[in-house]
Amino acid sequence: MSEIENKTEHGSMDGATAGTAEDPKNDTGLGLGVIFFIVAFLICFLSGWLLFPKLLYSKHEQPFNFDHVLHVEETGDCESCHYLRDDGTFSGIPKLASCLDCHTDEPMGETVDEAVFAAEYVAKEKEIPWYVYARQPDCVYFSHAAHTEAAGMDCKTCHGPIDETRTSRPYEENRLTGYSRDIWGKNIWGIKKNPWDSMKMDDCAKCHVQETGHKGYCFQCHK
Amino acid sequence: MIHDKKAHKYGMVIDLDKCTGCGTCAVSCMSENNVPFKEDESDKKDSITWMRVYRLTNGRPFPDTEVVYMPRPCQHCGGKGDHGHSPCVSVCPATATDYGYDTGIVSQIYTRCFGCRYCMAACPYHARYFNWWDPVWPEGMEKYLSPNVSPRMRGVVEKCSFCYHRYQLAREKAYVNGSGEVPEEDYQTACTTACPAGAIVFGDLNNPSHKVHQIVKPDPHPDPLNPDVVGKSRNPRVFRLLERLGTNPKVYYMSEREWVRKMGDHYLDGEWDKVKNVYGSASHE
Amino acid sequence: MFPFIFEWVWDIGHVLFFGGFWYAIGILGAGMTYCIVKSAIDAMNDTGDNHH
Amino acid sequence: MKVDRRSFLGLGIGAVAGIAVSPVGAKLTDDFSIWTQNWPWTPVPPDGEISYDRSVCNLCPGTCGITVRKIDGRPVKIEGLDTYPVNDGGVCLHGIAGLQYLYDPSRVKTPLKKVNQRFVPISWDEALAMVTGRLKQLQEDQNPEALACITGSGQGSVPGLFNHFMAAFGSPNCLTMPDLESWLVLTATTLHGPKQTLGFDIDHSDHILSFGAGLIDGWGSPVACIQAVAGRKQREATLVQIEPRLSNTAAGADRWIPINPGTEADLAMGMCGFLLKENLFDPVFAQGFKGGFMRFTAMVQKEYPLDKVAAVTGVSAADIQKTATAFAKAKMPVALPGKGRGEGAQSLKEFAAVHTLNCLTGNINKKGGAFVKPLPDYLSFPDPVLDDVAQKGAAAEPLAASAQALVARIDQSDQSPVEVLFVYNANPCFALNDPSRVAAAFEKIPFKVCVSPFMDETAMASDVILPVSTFLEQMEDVPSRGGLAASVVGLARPMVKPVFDTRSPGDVVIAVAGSLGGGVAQSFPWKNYEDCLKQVAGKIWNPLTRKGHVIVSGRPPAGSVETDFGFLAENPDTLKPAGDQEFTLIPIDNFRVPPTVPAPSPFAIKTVSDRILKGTDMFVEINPQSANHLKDGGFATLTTPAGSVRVRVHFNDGIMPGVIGMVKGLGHTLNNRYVSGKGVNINALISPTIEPGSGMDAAYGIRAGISKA
Amino acid sequence: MMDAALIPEGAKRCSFPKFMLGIAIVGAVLLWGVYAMLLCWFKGLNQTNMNDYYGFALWIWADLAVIALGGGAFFTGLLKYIFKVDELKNIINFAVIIGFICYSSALLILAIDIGQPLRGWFIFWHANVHSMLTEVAFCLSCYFAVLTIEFIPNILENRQLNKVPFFHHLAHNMHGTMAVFAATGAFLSFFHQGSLGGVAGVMYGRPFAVREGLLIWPWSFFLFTWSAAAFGPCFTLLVTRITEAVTGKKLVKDNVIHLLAKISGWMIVTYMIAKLIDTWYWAYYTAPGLGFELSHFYTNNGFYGYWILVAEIIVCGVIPGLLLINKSTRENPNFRLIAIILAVIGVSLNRWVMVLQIMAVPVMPFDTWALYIPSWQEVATTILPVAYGIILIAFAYRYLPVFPQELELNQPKVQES
Repeated sequence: MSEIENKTEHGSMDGATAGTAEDPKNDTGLGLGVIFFIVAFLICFLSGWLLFPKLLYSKHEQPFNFDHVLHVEETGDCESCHYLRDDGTFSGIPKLASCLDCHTDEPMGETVDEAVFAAEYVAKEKEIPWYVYARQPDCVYFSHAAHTEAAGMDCKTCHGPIDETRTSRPYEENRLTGYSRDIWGKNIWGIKKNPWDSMKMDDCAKCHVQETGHKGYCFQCHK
Repeated sequence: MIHDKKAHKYGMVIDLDKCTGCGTCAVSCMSENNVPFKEDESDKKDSITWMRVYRLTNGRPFPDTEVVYMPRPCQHCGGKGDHGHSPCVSVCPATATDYGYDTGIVSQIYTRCFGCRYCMAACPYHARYFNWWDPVWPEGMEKYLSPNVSPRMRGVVEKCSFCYHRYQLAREKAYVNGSGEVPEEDYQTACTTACPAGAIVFGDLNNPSHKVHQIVKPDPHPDPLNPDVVGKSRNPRVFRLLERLGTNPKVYYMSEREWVRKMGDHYLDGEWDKVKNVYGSASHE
Repeated sequence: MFPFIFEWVWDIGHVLFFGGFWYAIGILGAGMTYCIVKSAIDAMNDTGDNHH
Repeated sequence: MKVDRRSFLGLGIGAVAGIAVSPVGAKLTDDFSIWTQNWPWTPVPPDGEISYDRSVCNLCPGTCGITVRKIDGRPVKIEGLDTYPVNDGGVCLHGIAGLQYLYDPSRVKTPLKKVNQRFVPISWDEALAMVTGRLKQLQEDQNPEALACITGSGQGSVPGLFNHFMAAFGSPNCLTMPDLESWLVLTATTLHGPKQTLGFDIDHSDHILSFGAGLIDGWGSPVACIQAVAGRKQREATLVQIEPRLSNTAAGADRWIPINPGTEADLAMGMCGFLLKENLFDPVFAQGFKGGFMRFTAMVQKEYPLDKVAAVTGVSAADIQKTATAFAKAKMPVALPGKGRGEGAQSLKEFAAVHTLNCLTGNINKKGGAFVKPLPDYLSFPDPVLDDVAQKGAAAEPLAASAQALVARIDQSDQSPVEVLFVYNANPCFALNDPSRVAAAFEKIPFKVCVSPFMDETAMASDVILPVSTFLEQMEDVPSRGGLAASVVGLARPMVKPVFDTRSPGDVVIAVAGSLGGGVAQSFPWKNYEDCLKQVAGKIWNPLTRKGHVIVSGRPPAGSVETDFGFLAENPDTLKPAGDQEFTLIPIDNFRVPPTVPAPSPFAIKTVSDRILKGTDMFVEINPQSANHLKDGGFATLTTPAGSVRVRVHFNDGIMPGVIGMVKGLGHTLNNRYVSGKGVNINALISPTIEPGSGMDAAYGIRAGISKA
Repeated sequence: MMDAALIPEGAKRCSFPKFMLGIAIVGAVLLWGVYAMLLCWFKGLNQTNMNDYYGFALWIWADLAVIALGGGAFFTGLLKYIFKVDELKNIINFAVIIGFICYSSALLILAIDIGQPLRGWFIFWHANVHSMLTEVAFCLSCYFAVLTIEFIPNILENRQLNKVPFFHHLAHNMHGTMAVFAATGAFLSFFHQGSLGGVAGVMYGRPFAVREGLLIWPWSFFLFTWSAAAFGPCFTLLVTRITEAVTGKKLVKDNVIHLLAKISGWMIVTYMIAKLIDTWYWAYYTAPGLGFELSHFYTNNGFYGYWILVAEIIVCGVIPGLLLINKSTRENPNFRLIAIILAVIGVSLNRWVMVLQIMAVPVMPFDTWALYIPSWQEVATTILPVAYGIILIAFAYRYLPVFPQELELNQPKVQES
């Protein structure tokens, strides 16, 4: 066997037994390992639970605050603003025009938001760039008529008690997917307590199986 | 699977004697379904045309030559025995295409497809197209894109959907009207409504009141000569493409001319003369 | 692939296919775990030997 | 204590374990999957309220009613308009592709002027100032007739405004491109007197004898014709198609009679002779015959005996008899002139001869026959105010009878008689025969103004381009034309705000007139085009705006019809294709390729067969029997007296041996990469021949040679 | 030499620079392939000459071919560990390495061949169990895991690694349990080799491909498994032969070679009988039943003529089979070499037909034959695995005790000196 090989042989022998060479009974190495383990575990575990969601979503404030309670009091129900058109399609977030059915460029209330609305949008005839909490991606086709008319569901079942909100919460956008946080749901594990807590395909399927006995075919919800 | 009696079976019948080969169906389809276009579309093997118009000739020399045009959308095959195992659906590894048992329409989901192209290999009609390039519209032209059909990205397969979005819209209309049932005239594909010659008739093959049913008279029973074949037409002038394969297309063709009907499938020597008179005779009325 | 995936149905096809799949994965997993654990133990032992 | 390998091991394992029991894995997996399904560069069309708006398509003489589907006011789809009297819900691929023209890469986005062979953007004011400056110059030089104008079609208020302007300015040189309507007007004028045109009641006729009219290849009002042909089966009508090639019309016809190209007129004359000899004509209607009917009868029987005609046309005498007899015996026969689309180079003799067959059967102004109807007169322009300069000019002799003749005139003279040229809604530098000669003539004209939405061949040859809106961006009256039985006027309405800095052509003319001052300005007393239209179309304005269309002449027209045989009795010669080579090259009108303006849309080009266009190579059709050494799909050199090009060969059993067919309308050079540089412009291979009787170009085909390249 | 410490004890290897030079040359080819691969990933599949008629092309053929050729690994493993054919221990390591190369290549090519590579995992996640391709994907990746497991001990036997006690024991223990892995491998291979045949066989819209079968499995399913088992070993033998030629050493004893050749020979012969029956039944019953005559599937254009049928079945099927079952020809090095080369060509040809000819044959009566010439990007990415294979084999041979009989067969002559 050659010189070099000889050396390397010993060298690596040392290496091979380094961990235990000095004193197999002294387990400080192991102890330290355990401590390191616990520390690392806690750091990663906690950041995974607490830090990660913060990093994943970017917050956007709505153009101005919208008081649903007030408007529901004034108009009576959701449908007066979020209505089905005659052709069965859903109007979604109202256009400025339908706001102007009641509003003018004269602020109606004292609130700052009212002023912003009148000055920035009504006066300038600009559509309000609302962030839509419940926006689904382009590949999704959703028929409000099928649910509210045919299945007789109410808005709340999927959208929650929005009518009871006095302020517009910030819109949280997933930095990776660009989706609204409402789709996956507030709970980072996707655990839901209320039917409106998340709006993913599985949520649709779950209800469809219960109600129709079938998840539905691709084209039922995709385009 | 939803197997209720009320299930629709949407299909079409194309009168090849009326078809002028003008290509309006193809363009109407492209414009309706956000089909892209590129600088050179003359290589028809990578040109996306959900509705393609083939030119058929009888192969006879001058002056006995005859020509007929055959528009070919996705055939929305019911598969062997019409059980819904279409050649393409059964092979898709990622469930990106499925058979709607409620409509008989074969779907294609672009966001799910990862572009293995097995479905294209399996389709004998070349009705499936691959996006070899990312679609690009000249500056500003993307303004005419319709929101009812999502534009595709590079690397996925697309095909005719029988304008399913029109069915979705018709359904919504039906819901607010309270009827819930979609009337024949409310769900028509873009090619059907566009055809200036009125050569295309579209509707529910299961619904005796629909024109397509009355023309095709589909035979509910399997063809005694070939149990895989179901829904054979009892109209002697009506035929399907490659019917013998048992793919059970929902697109029927119609022609007075024998050579055209013979063009629809392969026949060994002498077989045609046996078969041609059998058209419709398999019916059990 | 898992019962909680959208496409999953409890039909004969899925049971057979994924039954076979998870069975194979199981064997491979178990086999490797066994080897690794046993080797680790063996390694401990003979390093121990070195010192007696 | 010593940090050793195990510590790091612990660190690693701890980290992994920590992440594993946190939601990171599950969530990121899901988000990653979503991320790979929504690429930011894939457009997401905005959703909104669906609405439908109605208008009229003005892309071709078809004038179909259309409905435009909009999403929150954004047009996304064009479809046929149900119950519109022309097309009743039908539509063609070019109409549907209309939205592509709206955003076409070759749109002219702002006024342009040519500065040493390159175009530079200028303001509207500057552009109009340039134009009026030039015109004022002509007036000062007392030379208003040096202004010429070429428009696409003669009908409607916008061409009307151009005519009105020319009249007021004092120039007789206002010409239109040769479309089917212009040939029909010429024919009607020749046979039945001025201010009339012809219509054909195809969808009621029980026997249609078509002399090459491509009823389903784009002839006349394409959709209306396709519908009429499609309805044929139900009403058991016969369609007999006479042409050298198995066109789609011939393929769909009950009978196809191949004929030597360019001999249709002789065949028609032969049939006339036969019908007269056999007394197979309508004596009652014949009472309206005057102006040399006897001379005509004698002439056709002498000059066009069946055997001679058979020899010339290649149609057997028996066939001619059979066809003529069937035609004469039919209840409601109609004979159709106009090869292919019926536009471009045709022949007055042929039109007249074919229409004479209609006259002989007497099925004129009757259901299912030919209609001799007055030109639509729903427009009433005020009489132009002429100062003496204008009067002098107006009295001058017109330079030419047709655009092609004008080109020849300029070409021959070393100093162009035309100093300023307006071109509106026409592309002579592409659509006329021998376009290189047209371009040369343009070079000689000192100042050319192109009023066009697109940077087409003619625009590129101009000095100033005034960009106008497309039919989807402006209001305009759209009168039906091209052989329809009924005369319908539709109203095109703006479906969308102009996409670029464009104006309505009517406004352009009015603006120019206004800034010229004097009599011209007085002749244009309107604020703007809309105001003008409201007044000149006053008769029908209310119903027009209410219903979107008006049927100005019902069917069939009343009153007796007189027929003058003077022109035919002289037996003008049939122009044979020029040259002496082995083959005859004829243009093929393909439905999917528009022949003139506008150029094909990307969608239209996409539908073109790979046996017409492959890459940038053009195919020509030839019968394998006469292809001798050529190979199917192989390259060849096609040579005519006008030029020579490299093409590929497509064997087609459906074309007469000895004939070469080439699709018309390809080979554009405008700046739209989806359309340009594809194939060859057949017009470049055909040199014009002016027909004496009509003063129009009648060179439909030309002799050609083809050899392996 | 500088890397002597890594070289198996007592084994003679070429000088390190010479070795690296060789690696560099092959490495260049590898990089070319990698460049093409990146082009396909970043610019998309428009880099290929595939089209809507030729959705499956050169790559899919390469996949099917390498997997068939890699079949030597599972079959040899099956014989060695299950049927206890002990001589094969002298070639099993190499068979495993070849298998490892083939399967890793197959997976790589599949990853290039899909339009949206980042969604590739949908095939597992959203699996459609009715698709043969799903079965392929699952079994393929599982069996690749098995091959890795089978390869590991051999790696751990590297002189230095083996000195680490844990690795030493791991190698030992894995050898001990190898039978279990081999059995699983055989099970998986049976299915994925088969489902590759199934991929074509289930396409009932393609009369050239479609086959009747047993339950959900078309006959082509079983034929593919069988042919992989039959021809795979020939590839193992071929590569061994090449390695011997390159290294100028005898590495495996003849009796082992002969044994494997014999087994392979009999497998081939039996397979060919089955294949002939299948072809005959398809040509005389299946296709005509759909209105097709055999002549419809073969043209006179150079690519898809009858010659391909003859070449696949007779020249590269029956002939090598007979050569290998016949003792005298089998044990004659030259005949044996001819036989295994023909066999390797034969199975590749079969996969070629089952991919490219299927795509080329017109199905609609008015359709035409499709022709396809791969782009350089496709060729480069297909050559990539070859380069990668050569490099891996080179390293394995240099640093691992791949051939147990090497030292014994290449003893320095003692009587001299």
